[in-house]
Amino acid sequence: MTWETTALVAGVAAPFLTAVLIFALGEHRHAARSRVNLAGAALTGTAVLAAAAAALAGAPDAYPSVGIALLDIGFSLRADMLGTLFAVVAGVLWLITTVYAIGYMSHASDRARFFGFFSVCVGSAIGIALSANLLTFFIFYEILTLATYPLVIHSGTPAALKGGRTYLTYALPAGGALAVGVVWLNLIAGPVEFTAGGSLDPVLASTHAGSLIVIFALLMLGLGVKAALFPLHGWLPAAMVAPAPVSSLLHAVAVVKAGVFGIARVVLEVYGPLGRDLGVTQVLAVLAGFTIIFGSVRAIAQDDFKKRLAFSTIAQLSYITLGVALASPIAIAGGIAHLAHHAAMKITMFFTAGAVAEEVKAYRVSEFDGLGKRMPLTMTAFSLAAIGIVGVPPVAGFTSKWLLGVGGVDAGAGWVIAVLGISSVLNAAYFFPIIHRAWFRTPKPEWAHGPASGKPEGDMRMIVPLVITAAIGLAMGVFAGMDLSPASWAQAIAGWEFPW
Amino acid sequence: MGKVTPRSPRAIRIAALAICGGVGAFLARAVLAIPETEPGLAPLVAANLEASGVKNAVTAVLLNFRGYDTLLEIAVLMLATIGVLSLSVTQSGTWDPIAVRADPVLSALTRFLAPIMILVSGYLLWAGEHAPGGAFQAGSVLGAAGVLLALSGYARPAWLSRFALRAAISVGFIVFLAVAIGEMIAGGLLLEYPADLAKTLMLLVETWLTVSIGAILVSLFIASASPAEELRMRSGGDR
Amino acid sequence: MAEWIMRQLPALIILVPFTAAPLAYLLGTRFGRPVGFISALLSQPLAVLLAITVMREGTLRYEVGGWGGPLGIDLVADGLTATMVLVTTVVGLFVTIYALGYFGDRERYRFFWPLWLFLWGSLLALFFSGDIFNLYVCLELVSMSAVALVGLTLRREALVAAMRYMLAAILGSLFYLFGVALIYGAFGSVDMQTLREIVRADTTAQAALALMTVGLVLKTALFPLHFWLPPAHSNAPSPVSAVLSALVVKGSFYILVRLWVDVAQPMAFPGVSTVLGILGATAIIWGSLQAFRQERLKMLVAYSTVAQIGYLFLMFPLVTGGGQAATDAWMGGIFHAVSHALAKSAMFLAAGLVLARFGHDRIDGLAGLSRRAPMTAMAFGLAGVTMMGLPPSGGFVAKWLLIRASIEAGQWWWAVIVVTGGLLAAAYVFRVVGPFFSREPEGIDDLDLDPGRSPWAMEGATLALAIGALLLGVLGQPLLDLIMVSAPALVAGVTP
Amino acid sequence: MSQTDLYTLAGAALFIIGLYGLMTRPHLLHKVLALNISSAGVFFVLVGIARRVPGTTPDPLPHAMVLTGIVVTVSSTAFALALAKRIYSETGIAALDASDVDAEENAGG
Repeated sequence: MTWETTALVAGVAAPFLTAVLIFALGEHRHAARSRVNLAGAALTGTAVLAAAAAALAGAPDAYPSVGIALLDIGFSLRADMLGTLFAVVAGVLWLITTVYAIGYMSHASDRARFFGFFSVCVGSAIGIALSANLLTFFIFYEILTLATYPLVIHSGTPAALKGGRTYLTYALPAGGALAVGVVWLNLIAGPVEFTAGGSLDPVLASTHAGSLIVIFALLMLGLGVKAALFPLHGWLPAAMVAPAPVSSLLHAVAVVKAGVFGIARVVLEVYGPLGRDLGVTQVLAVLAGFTIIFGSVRAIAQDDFKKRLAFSTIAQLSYITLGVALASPIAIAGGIAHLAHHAAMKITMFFTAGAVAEEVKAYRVSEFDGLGKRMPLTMTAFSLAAIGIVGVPPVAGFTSKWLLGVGGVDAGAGWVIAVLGISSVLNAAYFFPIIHRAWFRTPKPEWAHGPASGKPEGDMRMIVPLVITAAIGLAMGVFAGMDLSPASWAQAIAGWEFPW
Repeated sequence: MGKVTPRSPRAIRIAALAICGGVGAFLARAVLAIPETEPGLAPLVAANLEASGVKNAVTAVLLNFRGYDTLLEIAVLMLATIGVLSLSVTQSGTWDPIAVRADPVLSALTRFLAPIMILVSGYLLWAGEHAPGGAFQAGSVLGAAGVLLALSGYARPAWLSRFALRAAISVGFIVFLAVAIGEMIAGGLLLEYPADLAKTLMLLVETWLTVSIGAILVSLFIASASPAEELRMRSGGDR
Repeated sequence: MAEWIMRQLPALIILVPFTAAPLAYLLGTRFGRPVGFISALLSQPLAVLLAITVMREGTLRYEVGGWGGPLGIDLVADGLTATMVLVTTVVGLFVTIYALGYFGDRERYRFFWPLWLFLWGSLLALFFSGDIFNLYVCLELVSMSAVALVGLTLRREALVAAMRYMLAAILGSLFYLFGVALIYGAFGSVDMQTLREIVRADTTAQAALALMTVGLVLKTALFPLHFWLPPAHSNAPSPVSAVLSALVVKGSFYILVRLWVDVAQPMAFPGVSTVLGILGATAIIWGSLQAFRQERLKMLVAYSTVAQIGYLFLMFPLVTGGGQAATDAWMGGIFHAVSHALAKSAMFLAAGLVLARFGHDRIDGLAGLSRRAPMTAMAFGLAGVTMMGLPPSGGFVAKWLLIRASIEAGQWWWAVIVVTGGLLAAAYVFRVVGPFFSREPEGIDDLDLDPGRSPWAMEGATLALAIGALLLGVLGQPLLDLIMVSAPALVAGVTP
Repeated sequence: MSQTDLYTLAGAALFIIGLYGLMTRPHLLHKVLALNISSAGVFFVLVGIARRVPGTTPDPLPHAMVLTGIVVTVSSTAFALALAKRIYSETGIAALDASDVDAEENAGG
């Protein structure tokens, strides 16, 4: 094995091995578990960065890959540009989230179970990112589906169990649809390897047009649930019963982006130009546009902080789908860049939700009056992330929205500009009131003088991570023009891999 | 508690009749279509009888050509015995006499008959080589002698320990296996009798099988024997 | 020595448990356990060796008595046999380890070891048998040892369940034997190798196949002849339940496959395979719904077996057309049998641990199991993944192949059944697994109620089986290759 | 009608009689005996087949099968009877289903 393939395997295997060790350690060895978890996350982060370097060094036709035989298709991993971008986002944010989670969960029960399944989820997300074909992708995708369940219902309350049921009611049938779609597609087109510019033979568009449209619908049904595409989004707000680290990393990054990432793979690297010719990507784009408006409108009405964030996520995920579906290199770049940008900003916000809930037991937006006095660092980070999502420069969200808008015009879909404009106004409408309450409303008396003297504003294991992620979000916007920024990376992907 | 209904409700009986009628017609058609020209394996058996080591064709099939079936069949018998023992109240099969009224006539008759039955058993065993007979017939007679002894109130002899009983039940199968494995070690295949030793080895196996079959039949009888309860059960239950 | 082992391999594999069985009986309670354990250990390398040899050299033929068919009886090992032997041996080992702890050296369970070893040997003999009459004897051995094991606890429900099972099993065997008699009458042989070449579709032969099929379907508990299975499998001691669901029903299914796809294929009725498929589909839906409705864990798992057996029968309508669809259906069906064996045994063993720990198996009383018995909960959950057919489990590969076969054969409705069955399985699995994570009711002590009753070896064996079923999905290709070694012409890509 | 036909038809009839008894008789003893009758039917068929070619010596193979079958049947009958008996001593009912026990013994008779 070369260092490239070693990094590839290690990036996927390390989280799973971490999970095995965590389960083996049992419930009561907290210190050892934390050490194992941090070491595993650090190893994973290093491995995915190395894999990204390998992808950058390789050409589109010479990406490092490794696999074993399975079902005529192969269970295989590959380090390519698109995949490693997502893998790096998940891997690096996992390390930060681990620190946060150790703090957040320090008084909780069933921690072995929590951290174990958490590691499995991250491993699956990275596996999804680095899958070389649809079979491998599907395997990791379904592991992710299942491993998320124990985390959603972690608290064990009836409400949590109900949320878990809702989640499964959406996710499992979606998996079934995806399975049929993948089997069928492999049958028509032979083993489907993800390939820049699409892997389907253009001839199929005339010979199997009907089948390919149905297959596309099945695949979107399967992927759309995790991507929270309207009308498949209903599980996400219900899943907010999960502990904050789950909402942060999984329901803002790993799980939901596994869905949109899958859509990107299918649209760009399986169907390619066929998607446009068959007319399916246009439908997808409209659906994504509608989801953006729909999610934003629903978010305004939410008083529950995490629910408001969840509806915001629903809307933001569809930016990525929209970009991918527009089939213009610029829009694609915008969508893919948003995958990274939204990750950093939304994880900051969910970290905030957890920190606030733990520190001052505030769960509703209406309880946030004057919170900025009590938790200044936290609310600064939150505010930064919020204006980023709204699309105010120089925070990262602006860059992606800009690319999306230009891309929309480029693709001849002027309505995208309108969607983006309306959405930005709506984003402002649901985030600015929070910022306003936190900084400009009169705080509760006990908050007026800041944190208790000599004490930090909360558990520093939670505050530091959210400051870091906010800073990352800012940096990704400010340095968007630099070579290795997500925006440049996404433009490289779009220009290099999708010349059509 | 009432007695068990002698027959199922009319609806079930009509349904059963319909099913049986259908199956019956089907079976009749099938058996009448059996061709009357297919000689089966008879010629092949006849051609190989010489090499089998015995002169009776059925014995040759049972012990040599399809000796493997017989090996498994002994396993069935032993298995059933273990199963019955596991269900018996004492679970031991200790061969304790069944509590029946001592009867001097029965006792005297038994004393006269038992040795003769054992002798007959030995004859049947020997005769199986060239005429109908063999371990199963011999074992059955031996078993009948044992049942007779038990019914007449004869206790298990002291030298017959519980281990010895288990040994008697399993010795046939174990010797059969040992011979089969011995043949493999000697360079043959499973149950491949060397031509010169075939007759001797088969007689050895049959002898121990006779002992086991006898012991098994007695055990099967005694393990579940409890005459009073049996009568009640036969009448349909009246508890 | 090595050469001798290779030459005697099929006989040796059967003889290990068959020698251990009378010894375990003869030597009594104290020695039954070590005899069983040693037998289980000895079997492992032999089964692996068989798989490797068959993979490398194709079909093995062993002429018992040196006569060879049709006069004598042959033991035959092709890819299918080697696969079934391997899964029997592996499941057998873990069940044995579990049973060592489960039964302990309690006097009342002393008959477990000889009965179990007889069952083990009989199953192996059945998979090796190349003779349809010999198969009848094997079937009877399997049934009788299985029934005796069901009644082992002497509880009322168990005894009645055993009786029901016994009657069904004997009737099934008689139907089968009637068919064997007709086949001998028509073709003058009971040797499969000979029959394969001379069978043809005529009245007697088709009647024979019909009779054998009815008997075997009854023994396999295919809907609507499954009535005996749920009580028998749920009332048996848990290690026995595991073996019954994992292996015993597969024994009669194996013979069905041998007949329908291999030996008696030319005399099959057109259309009957579709009936088998429809019954299988009904079993999947009906069994899953019944499973969902159960109050007791072991009943739920038993009905799950009724449902999962249905998948096996989807194979029949899909192989009849030959071609790639037949290959996929064959691999999918057999692979499903294997992964179900591992997962279902893990489920029953987990249920046994629950029973041992809590003294009951009411589903509504399982709250908080993941905290009180994490390994047990994990094993059940992972086994559930295979039941649902989700990746990376073996069940996923099986369903993948069945779905692919359906689309290839242009019979997409079976694919719909497969997917629906997976979702229904998810419904009953999560009905159990969900409460594992819920808060336990007040007043129950936090950890380990009675740690003594479920030592790590039992939990380890359970978890090992579940993990095995899970990993089959990703590492299953060698097994798929093995299943295809010397596969019947119909499914080996030869156009019929 | 040949001798073979007579035997095999009688065998089929016995098989059916046993099957009917198994289905309609709730008493366990009856059920076990019904299965015995059915197995006797199968043995009849085998014996008939042994002589199916007129004018030749009987085929020994079906005879051997019958002998094996008899031993198997004896074994399973012994076991089934022991099971039935144990059920009776545990439950007081010699039937599978408690609903098969009722006071009105002559109902439907």
